[in-house]
Amino acid sequence: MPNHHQQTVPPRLAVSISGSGGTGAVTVGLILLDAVAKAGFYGNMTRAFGPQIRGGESAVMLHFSDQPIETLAEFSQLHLALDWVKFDRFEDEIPLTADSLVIYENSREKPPGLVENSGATLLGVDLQAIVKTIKGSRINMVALGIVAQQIGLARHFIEAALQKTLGRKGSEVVETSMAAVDAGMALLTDTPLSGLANWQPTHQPRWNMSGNEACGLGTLRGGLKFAAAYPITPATDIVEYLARPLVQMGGNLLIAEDELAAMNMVIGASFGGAPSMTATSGPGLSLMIEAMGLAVAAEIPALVITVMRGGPSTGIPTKSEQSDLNQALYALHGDAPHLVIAPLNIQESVNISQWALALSEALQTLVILVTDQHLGQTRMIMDPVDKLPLTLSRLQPKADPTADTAVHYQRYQITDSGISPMSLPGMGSYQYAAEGLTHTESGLPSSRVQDHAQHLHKRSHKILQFDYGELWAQRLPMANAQHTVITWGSSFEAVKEAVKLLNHRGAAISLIGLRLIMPLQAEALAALTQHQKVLVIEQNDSAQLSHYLLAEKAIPLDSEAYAKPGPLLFKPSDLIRPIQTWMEDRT
Amino acid sequence: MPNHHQQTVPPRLAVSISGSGGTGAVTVGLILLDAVAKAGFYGNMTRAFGPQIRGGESAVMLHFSDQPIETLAEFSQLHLALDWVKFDRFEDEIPLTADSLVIYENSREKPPGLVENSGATLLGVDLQAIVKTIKGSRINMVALGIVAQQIGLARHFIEAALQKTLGRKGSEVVETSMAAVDAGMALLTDTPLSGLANWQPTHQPRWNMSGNEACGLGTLRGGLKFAAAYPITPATDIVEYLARPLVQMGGNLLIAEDELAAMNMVIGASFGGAPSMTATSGPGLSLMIEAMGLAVAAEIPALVITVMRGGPSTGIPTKSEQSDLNQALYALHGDAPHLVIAPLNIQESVNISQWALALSEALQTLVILVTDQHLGQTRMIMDPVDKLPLTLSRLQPKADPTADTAVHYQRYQITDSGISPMSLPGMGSYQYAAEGLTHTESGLPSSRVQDHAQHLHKRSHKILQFDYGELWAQRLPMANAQHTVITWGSSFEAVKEAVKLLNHRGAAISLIGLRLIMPLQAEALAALTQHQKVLVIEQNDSAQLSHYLLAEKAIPLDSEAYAKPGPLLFKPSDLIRPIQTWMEDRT
Amino acid sequence: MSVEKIPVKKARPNDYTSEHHPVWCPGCGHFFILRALTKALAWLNLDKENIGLVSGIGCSSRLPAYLDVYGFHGVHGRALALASGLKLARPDLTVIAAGGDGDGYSIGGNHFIHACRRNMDITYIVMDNEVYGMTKGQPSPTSDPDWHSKLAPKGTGLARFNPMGIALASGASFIARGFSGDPNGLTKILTEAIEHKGFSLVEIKSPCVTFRPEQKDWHHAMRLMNVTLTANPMEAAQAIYGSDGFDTGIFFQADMPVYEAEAANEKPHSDSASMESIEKALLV
Amino acid sequence: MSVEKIPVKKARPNDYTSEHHPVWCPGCGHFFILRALTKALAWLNLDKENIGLVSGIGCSSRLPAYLDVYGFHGVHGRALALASGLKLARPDLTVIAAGGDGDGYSIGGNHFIHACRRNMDITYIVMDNEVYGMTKGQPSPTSDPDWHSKLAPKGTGLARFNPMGIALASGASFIARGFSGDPNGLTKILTEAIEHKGFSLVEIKSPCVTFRPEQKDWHHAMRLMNVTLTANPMEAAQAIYGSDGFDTGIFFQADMPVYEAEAANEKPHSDSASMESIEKALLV
Ligand SMILES: Cc1ncc(C[n+]2csc(CCOP(=O)(O)OP(=O)(O)O)c2C)c(N)n1
Ligand SMILES: Cc1ncc(C[n+]2csc(CCOP(=O)(O)OP(=O)(O)O)c2C)c(N)n1
Ligand code: SF4
Ligand code: SF4
Ligand SMILES: [Mg+2]
Ligand SMILES: [Mg+2]
Repeated sequence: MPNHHQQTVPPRLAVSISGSGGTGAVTVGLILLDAVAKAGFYGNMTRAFGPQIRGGESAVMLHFSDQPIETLAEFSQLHLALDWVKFDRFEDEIPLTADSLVIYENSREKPPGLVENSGATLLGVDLQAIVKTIKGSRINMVALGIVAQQIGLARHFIEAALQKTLGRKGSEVVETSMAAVDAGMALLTDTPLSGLANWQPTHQPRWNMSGNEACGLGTLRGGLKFAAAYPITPATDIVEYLARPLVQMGGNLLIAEDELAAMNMVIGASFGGAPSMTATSGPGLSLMIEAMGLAVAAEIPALVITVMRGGPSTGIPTKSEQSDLNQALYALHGDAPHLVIAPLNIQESVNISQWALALSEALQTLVILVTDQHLGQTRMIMDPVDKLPLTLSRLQPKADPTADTAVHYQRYQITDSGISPMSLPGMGSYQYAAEGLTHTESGLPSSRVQDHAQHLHKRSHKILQFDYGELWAQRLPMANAQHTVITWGSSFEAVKEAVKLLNHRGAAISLIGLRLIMPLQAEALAALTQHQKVLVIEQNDSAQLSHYLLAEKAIPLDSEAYAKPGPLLFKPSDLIRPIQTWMEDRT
Repeated sequence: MPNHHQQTVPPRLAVSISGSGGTGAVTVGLILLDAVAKAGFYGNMTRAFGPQIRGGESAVMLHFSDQPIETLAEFSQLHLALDWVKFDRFEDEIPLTADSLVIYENSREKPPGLVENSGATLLGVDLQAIVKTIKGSRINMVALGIVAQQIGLARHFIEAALQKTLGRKGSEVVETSMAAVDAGMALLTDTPLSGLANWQPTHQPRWNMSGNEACGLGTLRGGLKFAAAYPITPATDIVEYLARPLVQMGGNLLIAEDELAAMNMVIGASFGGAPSMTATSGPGLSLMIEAMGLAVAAEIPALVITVMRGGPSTGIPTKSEQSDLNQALYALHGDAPHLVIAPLNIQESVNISQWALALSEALQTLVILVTDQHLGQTRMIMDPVDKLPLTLSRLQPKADPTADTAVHYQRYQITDSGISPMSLPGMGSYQYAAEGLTHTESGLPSSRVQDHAQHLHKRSHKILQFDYGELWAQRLPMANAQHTVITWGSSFEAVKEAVKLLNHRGAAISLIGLRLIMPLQAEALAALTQHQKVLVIEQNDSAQLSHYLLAEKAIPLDSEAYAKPGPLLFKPSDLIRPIQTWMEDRT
Repeated sequence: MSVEKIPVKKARPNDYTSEHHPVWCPGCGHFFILRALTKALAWLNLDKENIGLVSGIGCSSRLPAYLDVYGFHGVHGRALALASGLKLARPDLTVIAAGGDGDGYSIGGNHFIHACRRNMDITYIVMDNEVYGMTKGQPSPTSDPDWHSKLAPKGTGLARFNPMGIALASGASFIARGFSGDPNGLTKILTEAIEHKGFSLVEIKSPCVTFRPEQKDWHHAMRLMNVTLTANPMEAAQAIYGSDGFDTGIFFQADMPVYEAEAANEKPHSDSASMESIEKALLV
Repeated sequence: MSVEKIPVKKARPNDYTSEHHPVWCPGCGHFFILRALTKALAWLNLDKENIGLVSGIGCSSRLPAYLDVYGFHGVHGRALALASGLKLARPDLTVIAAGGDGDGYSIGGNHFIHACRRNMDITYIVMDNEVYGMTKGQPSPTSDPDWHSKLAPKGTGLARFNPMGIALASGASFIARGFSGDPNGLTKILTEAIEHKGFSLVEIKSPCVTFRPEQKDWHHAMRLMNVTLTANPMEAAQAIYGSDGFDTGIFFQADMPVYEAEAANEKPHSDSASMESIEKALLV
């Protein structure tokens, strides 16, 4: 049992930058993240936008450490405001406290009331005046310099990052920007957060990657050869990322006219033998339901990645929530067993998406990989991930039919595993018609009681009998714990940190992060929780995971749920009190 | 508490007729049902078809009584085979036993093995020879005469029914048919099942109606003014039935290009003020999911009737199953509370559909009414149903705005009940934009934490706080029972009969048939079942209702499920043993 | 925007605007369409409460919240289905559907062709910027084959979708192209479209300054109101196919059967009398 | 069916049929389409295992099970989407999509116009009986406006959907009308359609003897193979709009850009080399 509660807490640094349309707050964030990475550290970056499409206010929140870090910061240690236009929109996302230092452009507006009331130290600087002295420069670059100086980030890392981001615009642009950065670095001499300089840098290679890109990479590693999709926030980046590398790997991307088409294209391509996927979010997933059922009934491998956002309906397209779990589990009409898998953080999205694609191939069925806006669109500096050594693949009939197996090829042959050899177009003597109607082993439509029951059971059996190994959950057991917290997806990292902290304070709590949600490893889970008090933590309004675990008798009847809707991710501190309260109630 | 176990069992009679394409077995069934009704009795008729679209084999199964009767017969007492072509397809639907009498056309084929092995009394007659003596007649009319004679149905009832069905084809057709009927009646003198003659006829008016028509009627009574639909078996009959009367009632029917359109048309019409609905089945419901979520989020009243068939995917379009419950409950993305209602039998479909439409109006939300192929397409002789005295209607703002309420009309105003006054186009000063994005009280899009939570809670609250009265379930409690069976939809009648029989044999079992499935009256249900052993009976493979009740903590953890997939309806005898076994296990 | 003479009537364009400022990027073409629409409504002197304006999802589809009429911001691609239900249930309303090229021609394509075929009295405004603006710059059906984007690094290679040609083949009875940068012409087209009895397609070129900055050049390329109106489908086809996309005006307007609510003309009896006869038919 | 000379080649029509007897009603037009298709395949001497035949749902869509090729009986209205995925993933296959007028023009309308626009090398066979046969007789988009049915007791009142006109406007490069009662003409059309490089619409009038018994008269009305082929869209439009629906033959065939798999021509490196460079791009 790992002694995870004895770790010392790694150093952290939380920086945020905001500004109205065109000020370039996001650019500062991207360069800063890359520069800190180049300096040998880790970090993540999330973004927030006002409702305006472009030219509206925006903000970036960065969280740095000398270890891989996926949680959001509890509060912003350093906030840099390029202006104060509509800053109140970010009140939820950028928590300021008396420990915050707020540096702001002071030539125009005073800080709004909520900033003054936060108790933060306020420091106005005249960025506009500075850029006037450097022809062609912009205030965000001065701000970049200020932040670098404040956190102890050396100039050459900024320069290298700038080179990477702006290099293609020409050396002059880079030089002008660096002049502004230098001006910023020179502006303030106090460096209260200079911690970075004292941290222990790594010299190992690291990746700068979003969770959506991680999913793209994982599926490519898994052998993806076809993707079809219709754009939707926050999933579009997955296919945008794939556009080039998929073709490099000999695959194809098809931009569909709608999600109905996308899902059916995936099924068509997969029928043809290509490991295939689509990516979407709630509204699009809703449109794929019928075709997803076809993949189940006709036993066609298909991976659907759904990146959850706030719901219901159009909801909150740019923010995160874990409220589409019910849909992923239950939306198909009829008894339609399939797989629902979710990565627990950004980094493991690489491997879990590779696994998901491989499982769809091996089990010849629909796999829904569930992530969310936070997991998908947060950008992170992470250690490179080794490719998962999977040998799963699609079962095919022997290429050369022998008399006894192939006289009448039975595409839906009842086998011990429930998995039938699937021929691919081009294989002589193995022609068949894939069928979404209830059918016989050869695929002929049937409405008879026995055929129906037999193939319903075949399809549930193939999924239930499969050995999913250890990946089904991440377990952090504590010796002698009588309390177990269960969570999933993007809530995991915050829950983990909260639990670790409580462990550290002496509370014995085990933690289970579920990856394979359907088929639920209900017996294993029940065995782990049977003498435990259980709390399920999830980010939605109706406690969807908790209800599901109860329905499957996988947790005790007196289990409780801490379920809160989005659209803001849990921070570890949000969870300490609820967990404590639950523990008190329970003792 | 009703003494339902002391009733004497009413008389019953089970007749079936089969024949290959064009022999007219279905026509015989329809006329027979109507004639028996005219004679003062009750009955129901189900159909079965081979896979051929038309011209293929078909069969009808009739079950008569002197009381309203909705169950299927345990076995066919009298089977009349117009020929034996592909009769084995009906093996499941037409159970024959040693107590069956089988009369068959013997000029061509011998009875198949399965009929011979059944032990039934076999009686061959040469129908072909008879029709040759009556110019223009058909063998099915001779068969009709035989059946009438066998069951003791007087000639003039047949004549009246024939007149109704064939009258518009001219008196000659009716006369020829009656000649054939007469020949049939004269053919056999033995009338082993002549029971009908001894039954007590009623002289009360009765309806001849299918469950789909019942839903049409109920919604018309509820004030339906708009329907849009795309054809799908087994739901099309609902809108086909509505086509004329809806217009008579001042409403409109729109044939949609697909189900996506149908659902959005409903929402548009309802936004305009018309109580509106659509009807579909699993594949179509799958396509309506996204727009159903819009009805929830934008708070637009909308009724969706889904008539379940065998699933998943295209499944078994012409047969029954209760496997779309999960979809009706959980398919929408996001937290999207709505209503799921199901009638327990054909007759109450009239009132329950009226109720469903009224609830959608009163609660300004989506109501899914779930029936199935059996409930929808079985034709039944029933007592006329009184209109439900409902006063539910859509809450509207006062027509003339006063300064304080209307300066800024708040379409999504937070109220105690969660229901906000909804203005209709044409009402001056109450303009607003209905919104599927997360929004404020005035309907303006918002992505803020607080607006999101507030309106999620508003929408769940309005549904939870509502008083649904007694209609939520049909309860048949037994004094001192320690066992409770719970079921829903088309399984109800068979379960009820099985439970009654066991009650009669001395087993104390209570029965609950659920109509309001979401929001589940979980507390009421838990109170009823807390010290009970509970068995949930349903017709699907994955025990969907049972899982749902467990998830809602509405039944004890040790409850069991008896779940069997379709596509054949339970017969009471199918359930006796499972219930007994469960009771034995449990004592 | 040029200042125009508003006819001496009660309503003014601003009467139709709501208090909400559009979330569009500064300079977005959609602003000018909003303005032209309010002008057309004022010109027609329509009562605000008798207008139903429905949309799908996209930057363009945000329109309803910016007018003080009965609006509906529905789901992506389904504006025309929603509008059809509304119009049939409420024939008394002026029903307008609005949205973008992605909303209307990609995901909404099926409703588009079937709404044209039904030829109900609905005005359909497509704010065509040849891109998915809202989702940040993917190719739409009207994008040029060689327009590069993240999703299609080499362009889609696909011929442009021809909305007006398809509308004509599908049975729309009014087909026009407008330009957001031509307020006068656009107001005129919209006025005519709303007045036209039947389905009106108003396809409006509306630059997306953010994801298609090159569209700012449309100002030079567009030929304003240079098209000759015809009621002859073959002539219209010639004009539509012959156009390079920069001609504006009304290409086609014809008097064609309009699909309408059947009920209104039908109801001789009282509801209860009708219901009684309906129930009577069920008796054995 | 008339007996025809089969060219002296290896394959025969019956080689392509499966052992299953169609569930169609006796006399249904779809039987003759099945036969003509097997003849065309035999004529082209295609290998069975290299044919992908996909369909939606409907009587017509039952087709795949009756051929001994790689078939897919998908869901209602989505055959063309399925076919597009298959063709892009497997450019080596001959991909044929088939279905009914309801499947293709009603619920499948969006995929229809976008498949035309993509102009992938797919043959689309629509078995048009102007009715929903499978669901027992509802009006389809191609039904006459005054055809009475339970669902539309007075007829729909809607102008007929014009599949060929819409296909032309949408960018299909091969457009033909056939008649199930003309085996020779139909075989010829299907052969040409399959051989044509690009999207081919073969709209086939196929009587539904059960729900549209009056369609038996089509035998008299159809004018067999009387159409003049053109590669000029404007001429084709004239012929299509000018036709009363009873002319048969190839109306339009043109050499137009075909959307194809990009990958095949692209792959200079090994998978592992490609993967390595893809991962390298992620490094800080
Ligand atoms: C079912 C569904 N799929 C995808 C999306 C994502 N989405 C929102 S707007 C949009 C396209 C907008 O483009 P367009 O209609 O041209 O409007 P514009 O923003 O360019 O004005 C898309 C794909 C969605 N909201 N719903
Ligand atoms: C999503 C969905 N909606 C509706 C149906 C019901 N349905 C099955 S076939 C069909 C229409 C068939 O008509 P057509 O395509 O013209 O084929 P035909 O039977 O006339 O050959 C319909 C509406 C379905 N299977 N799936
Ligand atoms: S993104 Fe484009 S279409 Fe959207 S508001 Fe901005 S300029 Fe307009
Ligand atoms: S119903 Fe019509 S289309 Fe279907 S098989 Fe019969 S004749 Fe053919
Ligand atoms: Mg656009
Ligand atoms: Mg048809």
